Amino acid sequence: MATMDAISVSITDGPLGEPPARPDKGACGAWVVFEGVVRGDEGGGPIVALRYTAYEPMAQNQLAELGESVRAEFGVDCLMVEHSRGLVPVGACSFRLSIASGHRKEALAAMDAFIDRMKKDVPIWKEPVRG
Amino acid sequence: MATMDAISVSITDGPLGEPPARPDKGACGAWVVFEGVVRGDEGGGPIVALRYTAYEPMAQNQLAELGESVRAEFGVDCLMVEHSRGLVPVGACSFRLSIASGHRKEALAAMDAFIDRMKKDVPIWKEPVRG
Amino acid sequence: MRIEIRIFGAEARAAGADALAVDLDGPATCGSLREAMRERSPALAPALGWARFAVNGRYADDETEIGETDEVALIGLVGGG
Amino acid sequence: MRIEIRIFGAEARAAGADALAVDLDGPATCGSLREAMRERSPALAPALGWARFAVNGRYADDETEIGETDEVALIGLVGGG
Repeated sequence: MATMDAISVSITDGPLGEPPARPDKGACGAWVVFEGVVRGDEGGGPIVALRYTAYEPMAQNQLAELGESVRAEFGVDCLMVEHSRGLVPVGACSFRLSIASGHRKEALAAMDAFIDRMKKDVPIWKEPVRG
Repeated sequence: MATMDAISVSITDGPLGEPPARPDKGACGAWVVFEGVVRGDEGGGPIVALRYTAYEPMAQNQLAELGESVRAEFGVDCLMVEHSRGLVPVGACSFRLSIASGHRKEALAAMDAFIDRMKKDVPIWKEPVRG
Repeated sequence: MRIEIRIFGAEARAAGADALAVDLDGPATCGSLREAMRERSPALAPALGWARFAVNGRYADDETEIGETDEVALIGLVGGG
Repeated sequence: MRIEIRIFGAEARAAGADALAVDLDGPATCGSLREAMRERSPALAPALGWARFAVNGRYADDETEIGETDEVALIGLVGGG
């Protein structure tokens, strides 16, 4: 874990790229990667894409604060958040949360809590784009 | 999802390779990958590796049955299990569970349930290898 | 004084704009801004019943004071992930 | 008849072997095998109090009948993951 920050956040244009490498130091025990993928029927009908808008830098700061509070609350080692802005087509990944932890239970609980709170508090919006 | 089976299981020699590609058809919504990584202090003291023994084909069959029952119970779309046999050094991955699902909550719940039951019922053993 | 408020998502679509300017008298708070916006933009009235304000990038309550140099945003239902 | 039982993990280490052969009279069940193994291998007695048998690759209860051609395994505490 020495090679990475405990919390990292990035908001980037378009679909997310490849997942981050698993931390290779310290043998974390559990490494969980969650990807949110744009569904073809999001928002009550067929769509071709979602367009994300983030209020920056507030969104970035909120994700980092949320990451730090969830990290401390659940005792996980490191937490990496990636979110798209702009257009993300159906089938592509718009959100990724990667958590390294000593044990599985807290990694899964931290993941669930982070996403619940993000969906409530982080100023990011999505809008369906129809074909 | 048309391109992959709902359940896949593999038990292979040594550390696991790269994660499976996310299903690219159907826009699954949630894709969660859990990796169990060998810790340097597993089993009450410093170790250099774990050696896994599986009772095959029972272990394979139990993983597949467990996968099918968890898939049905939680309503997830697809579930891929990979487990090592033989020597896995500290820092390497010995177990991976990948789940595609319409929504996050059931994917995380299915992951937790699968791993709990696997650790109770699937005939795989590990033995610490000290330096 | 004149406060410009950034608006996003469903609220921006309801208002037909991604920002709104409101003139306020005397010492202003998020609460007095909320009232002034209700009069200024009836399309936003439903959201103004519950939406939060952010001042300088942090959520603020209705007692928070605001001045002309503050960055103010109305944060309705968010939808990240 | 002679039943060979596969043993794994902590039980294999306790028995100093990864298989054990036991002679049983007449119609045998996992329950009678359990009793016979307790006498045959005191090192396994603690585990035999709770460990499960698998017959032909499926967990079996003590009433399950076994014959010479069945594959039998003693499954103690497992540790996958």
